[in-house]
Amino acid sequence: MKSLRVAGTVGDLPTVTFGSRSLMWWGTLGFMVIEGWTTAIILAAYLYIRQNYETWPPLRTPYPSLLIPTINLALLLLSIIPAVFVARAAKRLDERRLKRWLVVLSVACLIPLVIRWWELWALNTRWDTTAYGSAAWTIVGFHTSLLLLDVIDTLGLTLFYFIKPMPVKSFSDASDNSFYWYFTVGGWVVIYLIVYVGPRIL
Amino acid sequence: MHSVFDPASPQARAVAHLWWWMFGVGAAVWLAVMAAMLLSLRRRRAVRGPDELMQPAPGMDSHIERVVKAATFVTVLILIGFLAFDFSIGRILAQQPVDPLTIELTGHQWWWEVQYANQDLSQRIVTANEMHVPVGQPVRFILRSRDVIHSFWMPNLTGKRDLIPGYQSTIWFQADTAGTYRGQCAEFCGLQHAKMALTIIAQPKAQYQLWYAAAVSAQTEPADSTLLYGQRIFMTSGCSVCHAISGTQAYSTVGPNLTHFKSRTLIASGTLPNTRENVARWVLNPQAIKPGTQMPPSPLSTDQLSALVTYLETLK
Amino acid sequence: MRNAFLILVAIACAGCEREERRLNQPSPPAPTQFVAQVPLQPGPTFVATATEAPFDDNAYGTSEGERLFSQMNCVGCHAHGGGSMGPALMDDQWIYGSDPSQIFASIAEGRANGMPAWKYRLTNEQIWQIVSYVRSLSALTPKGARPSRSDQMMVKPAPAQTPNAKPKRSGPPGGAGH
Amino acid sequence: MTGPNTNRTLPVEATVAEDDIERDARALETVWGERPGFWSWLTTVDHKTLGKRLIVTAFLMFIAGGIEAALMRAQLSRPENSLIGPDRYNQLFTTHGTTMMFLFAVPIMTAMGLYFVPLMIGARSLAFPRLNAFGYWNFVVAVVFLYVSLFVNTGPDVGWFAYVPLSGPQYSPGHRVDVWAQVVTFTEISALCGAVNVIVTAFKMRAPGMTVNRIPIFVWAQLVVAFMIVFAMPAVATGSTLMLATDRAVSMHWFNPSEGGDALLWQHVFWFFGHPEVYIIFLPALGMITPIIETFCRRKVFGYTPIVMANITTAFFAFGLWVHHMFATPIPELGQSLFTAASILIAIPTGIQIFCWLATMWISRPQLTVPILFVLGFLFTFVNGGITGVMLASVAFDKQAHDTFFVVAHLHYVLLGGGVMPLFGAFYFWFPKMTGRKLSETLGKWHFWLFVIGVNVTFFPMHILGLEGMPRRVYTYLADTGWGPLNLVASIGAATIAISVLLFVINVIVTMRRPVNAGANPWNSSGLEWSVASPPPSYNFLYAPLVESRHPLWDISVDLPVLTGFRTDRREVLVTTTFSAQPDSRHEGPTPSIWPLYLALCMGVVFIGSIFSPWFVLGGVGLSVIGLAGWGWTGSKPSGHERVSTPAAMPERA
Repeated sequence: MKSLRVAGTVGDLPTVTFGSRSLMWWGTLGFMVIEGWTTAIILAAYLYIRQNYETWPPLRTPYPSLLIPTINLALLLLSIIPAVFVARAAKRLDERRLKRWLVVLSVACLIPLVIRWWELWALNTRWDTTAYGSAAWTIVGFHTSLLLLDVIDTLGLTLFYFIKPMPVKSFSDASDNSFYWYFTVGGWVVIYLIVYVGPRIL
Repeated sequence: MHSVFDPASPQARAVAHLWWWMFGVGAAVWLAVMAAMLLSLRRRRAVRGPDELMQPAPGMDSHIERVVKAATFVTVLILIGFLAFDFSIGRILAQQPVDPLTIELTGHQWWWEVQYANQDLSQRIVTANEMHVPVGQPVRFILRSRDVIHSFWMPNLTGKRDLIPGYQSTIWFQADTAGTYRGQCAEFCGLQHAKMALTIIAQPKAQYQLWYAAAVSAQTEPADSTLLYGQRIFMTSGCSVCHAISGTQAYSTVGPNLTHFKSRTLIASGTLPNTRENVARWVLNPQAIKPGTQMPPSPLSTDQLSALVTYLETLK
Repeated sequence: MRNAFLILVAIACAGCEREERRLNQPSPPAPTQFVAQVPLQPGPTFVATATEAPFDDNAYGTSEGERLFSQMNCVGCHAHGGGSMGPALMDDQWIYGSDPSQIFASIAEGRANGMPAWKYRLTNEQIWQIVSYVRSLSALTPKGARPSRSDQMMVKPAPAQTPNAKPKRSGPPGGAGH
Repeated sequence: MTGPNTNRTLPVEATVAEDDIERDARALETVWGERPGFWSWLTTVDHKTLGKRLIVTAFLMFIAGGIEAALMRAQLSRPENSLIGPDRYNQLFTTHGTTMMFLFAVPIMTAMGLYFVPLMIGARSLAFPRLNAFGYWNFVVAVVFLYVSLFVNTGPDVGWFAYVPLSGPQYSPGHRVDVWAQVVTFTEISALCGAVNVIVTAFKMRAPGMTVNRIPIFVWAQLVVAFMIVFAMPAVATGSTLMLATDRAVSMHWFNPSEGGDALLWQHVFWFFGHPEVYIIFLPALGMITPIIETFCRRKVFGYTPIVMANITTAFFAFGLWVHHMFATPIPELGQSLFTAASILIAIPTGIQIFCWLATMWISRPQLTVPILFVLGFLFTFVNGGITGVMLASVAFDKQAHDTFFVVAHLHYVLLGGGVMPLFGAFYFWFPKMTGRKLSETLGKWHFWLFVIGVNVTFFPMHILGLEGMPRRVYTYLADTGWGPLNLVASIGAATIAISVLLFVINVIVTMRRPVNAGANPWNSSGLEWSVASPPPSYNFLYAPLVESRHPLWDISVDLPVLTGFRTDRREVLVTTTFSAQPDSRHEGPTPSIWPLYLALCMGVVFIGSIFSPWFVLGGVGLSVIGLAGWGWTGSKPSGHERVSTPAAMPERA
């Protein structure tokens, strides 16, 4: 082994960082890219299926109803507000305010998940009638699994903050969770436009 | 037998031409790379030899850089040339045939249904696994599939084209030299994908007209009692449930059409020569020859079987 | 630990059984004993036990049955199981009983009002395959072996997705109907 | 990049005292070390242990795939052979394809990355060690599930590409294709976890001073491949799980032509993944060749930048040519010729890399050790495969050669020649680093010559067979087709390959019995991985090495510059900025945990259960919620001495 020459020290480097300086942020970004790309592929398949039909949605298949989906979309967009406050509180390391906004965020993201059940049936078609129904159900179903995963993360984080002492780096995780929530909501806006509004236009 | 190397149609000849050019240039490139590799070992060192680092010599580096740039440029040139050559061949294949003979080919699990389309219904021919085509006249195939994806390919005549359920694709060629050409399904389609062959017999126009007239003519009615007994066995036991013989009560389209069965050279989708002993062996237990095929073994006694085969032999 | 291993072996054998492609094997024999439809019968009374259809838990056999069901034009009278001229095959009403031997008899011998006899047209193996497919239409066979959706139009829920049929006594007492 | 203490002036140089090194080494060993025993075997998160385990498991899959290939060659050695029936043969060739592509090639290439990327960039561990463990256990579930299914006669039998409608619900009764769909899903999860790990490690945890143009080419190849995995695997994961499995399980109509579905949709989705997949296998192999050539030519590789640019260009082109697998389908001619152009252009970047290697060997005096022999074998075999690949790019010729044994010959030349030969060379080159023992050269040479001869004797005749009309995936052929003799030659070649791989296994077993005497840098190579002991200690680097050039060990005369100051009472890794690799922060790595294994088993319950009934899916999700809670709980233990870097930085908490 060659002898070692000290060329500097890392002792005074911070151990908790936020945003793109932290590893967890990059991991979250990685999975957002994967899930975003999977959604893009299914949407591409949805539009590919569109070529096989003269009319879209196919004959005798009603348009997806817009009432419940629009309400759910609004709720999802509104839930970005608590997410922003969670991120801000996390960056200020203000645990009290973080806990409060985490509870608001948990509720704000649980409601759309529950409404999603009626939103699925708002497609007005079953998954096993036509390829149109299959495609619509697959896309909304896949996003529901993303939504479920993120709701579990948020609820878990909130629960942990109330029942156990949390390390400082969990603040960074909280801001990453909000970052992931923006993606989930953003992804739904695209799906909403193509699957619910699209049939009236395509 | 059948291969890309001896083409019998302008299409296959164009591709063979492209192949031999690619093979030549490819072999030359490969030999050049091998030569460069072996020559680069001319100053190799013993494994245990001194291993001091070789500092990059500026003179040598700039020289070798020019060589690498040149090599890359030559590679790009070869590839662009090859691309242009391929497009020219592609255009030959993409020309539309002028008044072609149209044959509808439908792929089933493990046999080919052939239909010579014709407005006049009496001139239509429905047969299986074997086709006669006139030499010198373009033949256009309309390809459909009833179950899974198959692929129509006659190496001597033209490239392959998939038969995909939900799609109707077409391919055409013009046989130049007469002969019997064999092809096989080229897309994996299940248990008996290996034995799903078809035969195309290219004949001069006169012979083709003779064959066509015979193929359209009515079957000869069975004359003596054994033939009648054979036909009755065909009609009453399981045969007529799947097979059809035009001019008789058997009209089911589940299995291959057996009209003029004896005029075919091979049976069981190109698996066995059409001899009496093979037909008997096949009818008795097709599962032994093509396990998994949809034709069940037949519970016939020996004399019933011989009567049936005798009757089948009259279907010239 | 031992019985966990036994359960695993049982699942494995079920897997084996369900996935087996019985190619080039002798045709399973026709049933000799038929479960009685009516309790009245001459001579000493006996109650035949339910017979076991050879392809009930074999996915390949049942799918061959589905192929034969459409190729032999059973669809012409029974539709895709919903019934039209012929009786419906998806419900739990069985005029001649739902035991495999009874269905085999219905197909081989034929029944009144137009059901043709297939005894000389189809081999025993093919009839047994159709028997298993017909029983899978009303979810009497194990779920794993029942066919999923077909590549035709979606006219009925796929047998594999219909819940298992509750055992219901069918026809007069003594009918198997399991 | 923001950061409180970038490029402060470095203190005056002082060498690290000998006893400081001893003390730190002992302390770090206790913190990072693995306790022996079965529990720690299950809960390990050390990237080296998991890397070696993944390499061994994937190599066992190579042997399993090889046995299947041997059985297939035995059946095809004579016309009308009755050794194996059609049903068994279909299962064999499908499992051979699936095993080699999904369970051997991609995993072993990512495993080499997961093992060596941290070592080569001077990091102590991967960015997400538990995610790496989760990826490995998913892979094990896939292996167990496929091979248990194969032995209960439920092996997939529709080809490794599973074209619909043959693999659809009507023409594939039973659960054979469901097994294939779920095995593919597991390997996708495993590959994606590996890819995210490699990307984040290579971006954020490089040694200080390792700027973007000092990253070793092996790491560049793994990074580019990780991005390809991220964009390719979702396509087949969508296709197999969200489309094919749902078509079969809940009667969706993605591929049902009668209800608006489309058989070609599957081919598009599958090959959009399929072609990048073969480059995911091929690019890491190219990344292994450069260090081997550098070490045994005793010279820095000629053209570092062209090689890196070639890797990136290949990755982009790889996504633009999947339709060349579908030239025989009724896709319009213009579309097909676009893909001909793309398929031809992708040969250029690989050509540039080969020219750079030849140039390096030309202007140096190479030592013909076994690793470089395998590189020569690579050049001999792969260039042949590459040229046939360019031929297959032409629509006209592909119509004659598609789905024939010509393509079988091409793919084996590029996969065995282009992938497995560099991999064997890499084994011989890095085996001393992984185990501390050098593989025997004589056995290595026998293995090399038998392998190269075996590959060429087996697969060259297949070019001729293919052009003589022999289609792929046939369990037998008629005698009068005239294909008998060449198939017999191919079968003899296959036996030669089997012997050569057997020799390699013997070589490994014999070598593992010898004492650990290889030393840190047996080949006098230049990478950072050669600066640590062999086998490397659990914490890899005692102190963060300071990198000042592309070849650290060759350019440093006396002693290695390092950055000290790490805490030795917890698992600390250095996080650096993405482009200039300036030290940015310290991150506490996770300790061994059982939750990755638990969650992988939950994934098993969800996906394998979904074949039998949807209730398994709900049960599995419920179980995995417990897993996520456990994962989060152990991950968030408060530790007293955290120093926060935010605009309103709070003082260090006691």
